[in-house]
Amino acid sequence: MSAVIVEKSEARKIKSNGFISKFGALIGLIILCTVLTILSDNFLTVDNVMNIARQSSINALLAIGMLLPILTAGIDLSVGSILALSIMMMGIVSVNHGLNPYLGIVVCLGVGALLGWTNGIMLTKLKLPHPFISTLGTMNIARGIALIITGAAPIAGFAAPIQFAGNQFVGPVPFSFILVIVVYILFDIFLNRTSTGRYIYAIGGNKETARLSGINVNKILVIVYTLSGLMAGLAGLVMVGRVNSAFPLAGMGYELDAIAAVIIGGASFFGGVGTVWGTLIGATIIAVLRNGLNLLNVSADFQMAIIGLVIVAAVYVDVLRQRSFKK
Amino acid sequence: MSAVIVEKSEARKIKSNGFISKFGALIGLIILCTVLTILSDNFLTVDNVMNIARQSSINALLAIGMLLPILTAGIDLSVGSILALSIMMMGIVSVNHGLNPYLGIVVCLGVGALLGWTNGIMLTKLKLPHPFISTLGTMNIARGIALIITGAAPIAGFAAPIQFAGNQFVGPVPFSFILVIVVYILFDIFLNRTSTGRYIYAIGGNKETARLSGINVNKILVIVYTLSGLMAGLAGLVMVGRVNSAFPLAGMGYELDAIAAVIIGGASFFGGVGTVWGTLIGATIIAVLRNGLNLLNVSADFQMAIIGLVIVAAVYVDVLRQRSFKK
Amino acid sequence: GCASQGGGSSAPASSDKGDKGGSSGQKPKVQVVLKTLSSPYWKYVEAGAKKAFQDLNVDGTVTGPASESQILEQVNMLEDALNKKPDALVVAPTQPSTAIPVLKKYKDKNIPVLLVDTDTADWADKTSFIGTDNATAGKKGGEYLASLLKSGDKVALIAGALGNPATDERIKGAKEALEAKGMKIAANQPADSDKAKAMSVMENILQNNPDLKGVFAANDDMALGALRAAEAKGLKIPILGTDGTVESIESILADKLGGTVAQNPYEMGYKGVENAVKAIKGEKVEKRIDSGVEVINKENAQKKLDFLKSLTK
Amino acid sequence: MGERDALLELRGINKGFSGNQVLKEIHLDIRPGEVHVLLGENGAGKSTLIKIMTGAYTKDSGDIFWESNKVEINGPVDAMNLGIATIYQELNLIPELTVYENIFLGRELKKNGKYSLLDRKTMRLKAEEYLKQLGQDISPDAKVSTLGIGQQQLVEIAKALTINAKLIIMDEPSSSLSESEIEQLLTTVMELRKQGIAIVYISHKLEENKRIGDRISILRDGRKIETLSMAETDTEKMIQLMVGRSLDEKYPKMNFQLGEEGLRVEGLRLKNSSKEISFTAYQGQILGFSGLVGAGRTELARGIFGVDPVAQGKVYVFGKEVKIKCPEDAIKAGLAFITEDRKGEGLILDQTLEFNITIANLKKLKKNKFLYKDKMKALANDYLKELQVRPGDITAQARKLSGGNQQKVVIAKWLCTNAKVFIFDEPTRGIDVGAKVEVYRLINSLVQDGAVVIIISSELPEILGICDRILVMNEGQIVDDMLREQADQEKIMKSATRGN
Ligand SMILES: Nc1ncnc2c1ncn2[C@@H]1O[C@H](COP(=O)(O)OP(=O)(O)OP(=O)(O)O)[C@@H](O)[C@H]1O
Ligand SMILES: Nc1ncnc2c1ncn2[C@@H]1O[C@H](COP(=O)(O)OP(=O)(O)OP(=O)(O)O)[C@@H](O)[C@H]1O
Ligand SMILES: [Mg+2]
Ligand SMILES: [Mg+2]
Repeated sequence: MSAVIVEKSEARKIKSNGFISKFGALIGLIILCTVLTILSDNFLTVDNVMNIARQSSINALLAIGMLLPILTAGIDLSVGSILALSIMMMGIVSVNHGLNPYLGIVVCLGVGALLGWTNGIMLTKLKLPHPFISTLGTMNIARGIALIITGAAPIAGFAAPIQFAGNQFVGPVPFSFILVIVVYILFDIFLNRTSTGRYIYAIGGNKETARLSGINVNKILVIVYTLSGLMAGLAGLVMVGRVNSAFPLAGMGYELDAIAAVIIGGASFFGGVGTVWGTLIGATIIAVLRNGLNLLNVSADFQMAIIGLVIVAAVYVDVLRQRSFKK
Repeated sequence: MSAVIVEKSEARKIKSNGFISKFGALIGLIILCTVLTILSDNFLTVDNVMNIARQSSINALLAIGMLLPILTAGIDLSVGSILALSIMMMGIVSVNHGLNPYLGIVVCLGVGALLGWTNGIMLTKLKLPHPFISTLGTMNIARGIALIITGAAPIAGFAAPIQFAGNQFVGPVPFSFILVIVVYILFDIFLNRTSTGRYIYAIGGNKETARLSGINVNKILVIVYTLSGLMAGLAGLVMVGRVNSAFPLAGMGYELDAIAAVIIGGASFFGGVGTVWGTLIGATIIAVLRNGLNLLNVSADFQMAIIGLVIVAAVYVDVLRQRSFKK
Repeated sequence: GCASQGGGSSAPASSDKGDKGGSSGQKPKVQVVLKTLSSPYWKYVEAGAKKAFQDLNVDGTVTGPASESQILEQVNMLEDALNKKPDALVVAPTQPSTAIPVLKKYKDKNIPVLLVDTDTADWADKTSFIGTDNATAGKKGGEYLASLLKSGDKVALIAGALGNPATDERIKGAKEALEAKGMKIAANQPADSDKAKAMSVMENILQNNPDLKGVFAANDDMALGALRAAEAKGLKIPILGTDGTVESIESILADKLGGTVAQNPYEMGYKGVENAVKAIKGEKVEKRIDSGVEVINKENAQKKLDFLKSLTK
Repeated sequence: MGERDALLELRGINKGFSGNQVLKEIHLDIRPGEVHVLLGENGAGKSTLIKIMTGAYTKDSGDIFWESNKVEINGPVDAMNLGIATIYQELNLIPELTVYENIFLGRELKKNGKYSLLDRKTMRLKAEEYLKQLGQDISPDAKVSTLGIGQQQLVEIAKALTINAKLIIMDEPSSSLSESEIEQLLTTVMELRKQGIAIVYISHKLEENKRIGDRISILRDGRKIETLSMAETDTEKMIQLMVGRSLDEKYPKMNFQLGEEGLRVEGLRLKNSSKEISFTAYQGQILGFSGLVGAGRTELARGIFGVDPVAQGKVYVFGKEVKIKCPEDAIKAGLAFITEDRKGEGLILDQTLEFNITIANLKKLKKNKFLYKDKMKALANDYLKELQVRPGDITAQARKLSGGNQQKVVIAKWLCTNAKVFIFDEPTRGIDVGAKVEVYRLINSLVQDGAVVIIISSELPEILGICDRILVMNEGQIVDDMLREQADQEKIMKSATRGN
C-alpha cells in the first residue's frame, strides 16, 4: 500500500471544531495589543494603527500565498526571491525601458505567477521528493537572476499607477490594507466555496485518498504554487509602492515571516488544516509585535529575543485555550 | 485513533530497498566532482580535497544533528543561533574571564545541549503544535541573547585546546574532518544499532503507533532536540577553531544549509526516512559546490543561481536513478 | 562590550510637547536610525551619537534592525519613529532609494533629516550628509594596497553579500583603484560578511592562486577570516579590511593584518546628532560634512586603538 | 459479578468524548485461559473499551483489577508491564521499518543488558519463527510498506505473540484476512488458550465467534447487555441481543434480470506483471471476485481504476472503450472504486463527514460555479441516514467515528457519485451484521437501478450470499468462473488454492 500513517499532534486533533478554534491566535493578538496599549501612548492611535495596517500588508500577502502550499503539506521557500525578481523585472520594463506602467504591473504579477508555476512543475513533473527542494532551488535561482539582470543596482522612480497599491490612501486607510482584505476575502471564497479550494484541503489531508477520489493532484499542486508565486508578485508591487524602489535583495528572509504567520494562525505543517482568517491574525501579530517594540525603543538585540518569546507565547496561548476548550 | 494516513510521493516508496538507495545523492556528487575536475586543474588535488573536508565540517556537524528532528518529522531552525550563543558563552568564560579552556569547551557543548533540550521541552511539555514554532522562537531568542551579552562585539584569542578541533591537522588531514567521521560513525551506530535510534525512526514513521508500542515518545523527542543542539555547539567549537574568534552573528542562515544537506541526502520531511551517510553526502555536495564556484571564480550573482540549479539537479538525478532502478 | 542598549543617557520620553521647534525649554528629541546595531562598526556610530546626546542634553534614541539585510524593516522603523514625533532624524539608510518616500514624510512634517554614513544620491531635501562614501573608502584601501605591491601583482577581492550597497561600493572603489595602478584582480568572490565563510573563500582562492600578493576585503571580519586562511598556508601577504574594528586593529598591531580603512564611525554618530541639534535650533548646517577616512596601519594603529577603547570604557 | 479468580476485572467503567458518553457503567471480567468475545454494533464502544484496558485511552471513572489487585493503567507501557498485548483494529505498524523491527518495536532484544546494542540476529530469527507459527513465510527483513494489508495484519498478530502476555486483546484481527489465514489465526488462538493465555476477541463474523469463544459479552450503545457462556448462545441470539431485534435474513438476495454488458476488460496486464486478465461484468448480475489474500484482486481493481499504471489492455464501459490513466478518468467514465484501506485511501480523517462524502462529486454540486452548500449538506445527511451512520452528524470529524461507521462513510462517498459501474473491495470489512444487510440492500438497489456491481471479498459466505457470478483469482490470474448456482465454498477454495 502506498499510504503511510503519520500521527498528528494532540493540539491538531482538537482543532477544527467550530468557530472559536478558527480564530485560535486571536486571543494572543488581543493580549498583545492590550499590553502595548498600556505600555505606549503612541500605540493605539489612528496613525499608528494605519502604520501597522500598511506594514503588515506585505507579509499578509505572502502569508496568504504561503497558506496554500502549507495546506497541501508543502512549503514555499522561494516567495522572498520571487518577490525580488518580480519587482526587478517590473523595474526594467517600466523604468529602465520606460514602457507603460500597467504593463509593468502585469509583468510583476506575471513573473511571480510564472516562477510559482515553475515550482509546481518541478514538484509534479520532475517529481522532486518535497517542495522544500524545488522551492529552495528557485529561491537561489530567482535571487541570483534578480542580482544579475541589474548588476545588483536598485531601480527607483516608478510611475504613479505602480506606486498606487503600496502608497495610496483612501481617507486615512492605506490602500494596501484594503487590498489585503479583498485578497483575503477572495481566498476565503476560493478555499471554502470552490471545488479547487476543497481539493487543496483534501490533498493536504490525505493525498492518496484525494487521488482516488478523482482529484487531479498534480494540477491542483501547480495551481497552489502558481498562486503562491502570484501573491509574492503582488506583495512585491505593494513593496515597490511603499518605498518607490526595487532592489534585488528585497524580500530576503521573508519566507520565514510568512510561514510563521501561517503557523501562528493555526495551520498545520502536516497539511489539511488552516484558515484564511487565522493567517491574517498571524500576520497581524507579527506586525503588531515589531511595531510595538519599535515604539517602545527596544533595541534590535532585545527585539529579537522578545519576538522569539512572543511567537512561542502566542502559540502557547492557543494551545492552552484549546485544552480548556476541550474539557 | 489519532493516526492519519499521509500519502508519500512515488519517490519515497521506492526508496528503502537495499544498498544503492541508501546512497541516493552519491551519483549527483560524482557527477558534480567529475565536471569540476574537468573544469579546474586545481579541483582534484590533495590540498583542495582537504580544503573541502575542512569547509564541509561545520555544515556536516549541523546536518547530522538536524537529521534527527527531520527523522521524527520535525525540524530545528535554531541550530545557527544555538551555535552563536554557544561560542559567545565559551568566549565569555574562557577569554573574557580567562577560565580554563576545557571548561570553555564544556560550556560550549553544554549551552548547545541545553538550548536543544529547551526546544524539546517546549515541544513536548508546552505541547506547541510543531517544532517549527518552538525552534523559531529559540532561533530568535538565542541570537538576541548572543548579541546582548557581548554588545555585538566579537571575542578573539582563544587558547590552543579550544582551537584544536577546528585548526589542527593530523598529517595532511584536518582534525575537523576526522571529528566529522567519528561523529557520523557514532550516529550511524546510534540510529541503527540502539533501540533509541530505532525509536527515532518509529516516531517519524507513526507517532501514535510508537506510543502504543510503549515508546516514551516525549523522552525520545527531548533526546533528539538535545542532540541537535549539542551538534550545533560542536559545530561552533569547530568554527571558533577555524577562525579563532567568536562573533554573535555566526551561523546566521546555516540552518537552511543543514536542512538542505539532510534532504539532498535522501531524508523525508514526513519523517522516518533518512540515513547518516546520505546526510554526509548532502553536506559534501554543498561544500564541493561552493568550493568549485570559488575555484572557477564564478561571479557572485551567478553563484546564487548556480547553487539553486545544482540543488535541484542533484535531487533530480536521484529521482531519475530511482525511477530507472525500479524498472 | 559597549554601552548597553536602551535610552542611554536619555530620560524616559518627556512626553507630549506640541511644538516641533524645540525652542521651548524642553530637551530636543532626536531619533537615530542606523543600518543595524549588531556589528562593531555600528556600535561605534551608536557610541558617538550617545556621547552627543549626553554632551548636548538631547532626548535621543538609537535604533536599527537586527541585520543589514533587513531593509524594509528599517523603513518600518522610520515610519514607527515618525509616530513618536521627533524633532530631528539622523539616519543611515541601508538601501537609500527605499528610504526616500518615508524621509519625504519627515520633510513634510518639517523634521530635519540628516544622513550619516550613506548618502542618498537623488534626494536634495536632506539637511546634511555626514560621512564619506563607501566608494571612497574602497578607493583608499585599493590605493594603499597597491602602494605595498608592484604593478602586475595578483590581488583578490572579498565582497559582502551581493546587493548590499555598502560593501558593493567598497569593492567597486577598491577595484578601480587597484586596476588603475596596474594590479591584476585574480579573484572577486562574495563571503556574505561572514568570517567563517571568508576563510573558506580565501582557502579556495589560494588553491587557484598560490602566488597571490594581496587581498582587499569589504569588511574587517572577512579580512580576518581571509588572514586566517593565508596564515594556515604560511603565506604572509598584505590583507586589508574596512571598518577599523578593535579586533582588526589589534591584529594590525600584532603584525598580522595589513591594514584597515577606517571611516570614523564615532565621528559620524557624534556629528550627526550635533548637527541635528543645530538644525532644530534653526542654525545653519553644512550640506556635506566629511567625517574623514583614514587607512590604519602599523604606524597609527595604537593611537586609534586607544581612542576606540576609550569609547567603551 | 466478577469471580475471585478473574484475571482482569472492570468495574463501572465510564468514558466520554467531549460530552458524548461512549461507555456507560461497564462491568466485565476476563478469566485466565478463556476466549472472551466482545460483540456489538458498529460504534457500540468495543474498541473504546479495549483501549481503556490497554492504556491507549484513560477512563473517566471506574476501577480496573488485575489478578484481584486494583491497578491504574495510564499508558500502553502500564498495560504491557501487566502482561497485556494488543492487536488494534487499525493497523499499528511503522511502514518504513522492517517486519522484525516492527514485531519487536518497544521491546527490542539487546546483546547484553539494557544499554547495549541491539541483537538484530536473534530478533530476525525469532520473528521468522513467529511468522512460521502463523503459517507465513514473510521475510523478516521486508519493509512493512511493501506488504499487503492482510500480511500486515499477520505481522501485527506476530507482534502480539512476542509479548509474554497473560492477556491478548484482538480487535477484529480477522477482518482483512481470507479464509485460510483466518483458519491459521483461529488455530493460533486455540493454541494460546491451551497455554493458559486469556484472549479478548472482537469480530463481526458470528460463526467465528461461536467457534472459538468460551464466553461472550454483548455491548449495545455503550452498555453491556449481557455476558453469556458461548454454549448457551447461537448466532440468532447474538444478533437478537446485539441489534435488539432479530434479522430476517443475513443475505437479502434478489433476483435480477440479466442486462447489457457493463464493464469489459480485455487483456489487461499490470506493470510488473506477466499475466493478462479479461472478464466482463453485466447489468443485473453481481460479479464476485474471490481468492486468497494477495491473489491480486485489489491490484486488478487498482489497474482498472487507473490507480496503478497498466502495461497494456483495454477497458470498455457499456460497450465504449475508455482510456483510463488516472482515477479522474475512471470517474469520468462512470466508475466508482470503494477501496479496502479506508484510512489510507478512503477517508480524509481530519475533515468532516460532509467533506468526505461529497469530495468525489464536487463538480456536480455547484450553483453558479460555487459549491452549493445546502445541497451538499442535504446529500450528506441523506446518506448518513440511509446507511445509519452513527453519529449521524455531518459536521463530525471522520477520525472520531468507529471503524465500521467509517467504512459506511466511504461507501456513501461513492454512492453519491452516481457512477454506473461500482467496484467494491471488501465492502463490509468491519461492518456489523445489521449494517451489512443495509449495505447489501443498497447494492441490490444499485443493481436494480441499472448499475454494474463488482464485489471483491475474502468472506466466502458473503460472496456466495450476494453474488450472481463468481470469479476466483489465484496468483494474479482468473482461474475459475462459476454461476452462483454452481458454486459452493469447497469449490471456490479449491480453485483459490490451486497450485499453492
Ligand atoms: N477519539 C474519539 N473522539 C470522539 N468520539 C470517539 C472517539 N473514538 C470513538 N468515538 C466514538 O465512540 C463510539 C464508540 O466507538 P468504538 O470505536 O468504540 O466502536 P466499536 O464498537 O469498536 O465499533 P466498530 O465495530 O465499528 O469498530 C463511536 O460513536 C465513536 O464515534
Ligand atoms: N504496496 C505494495 N507493495 C508491494 N507489494 C504489494 C503491495 N500491495 C500488494 N502487494 C502484493 O501484491 C500481491 C497482490 O496483492 P492484492 O492486494 O492485490 O491481493 P488481494 O487479492 O486483493 O488480497 P488482499 O486481501 O490482501 O487485498 C500480493 O502478493 C501482495 O503482497
Ligand atoms: Mg472497533
Ligand atoms: Mg485486496
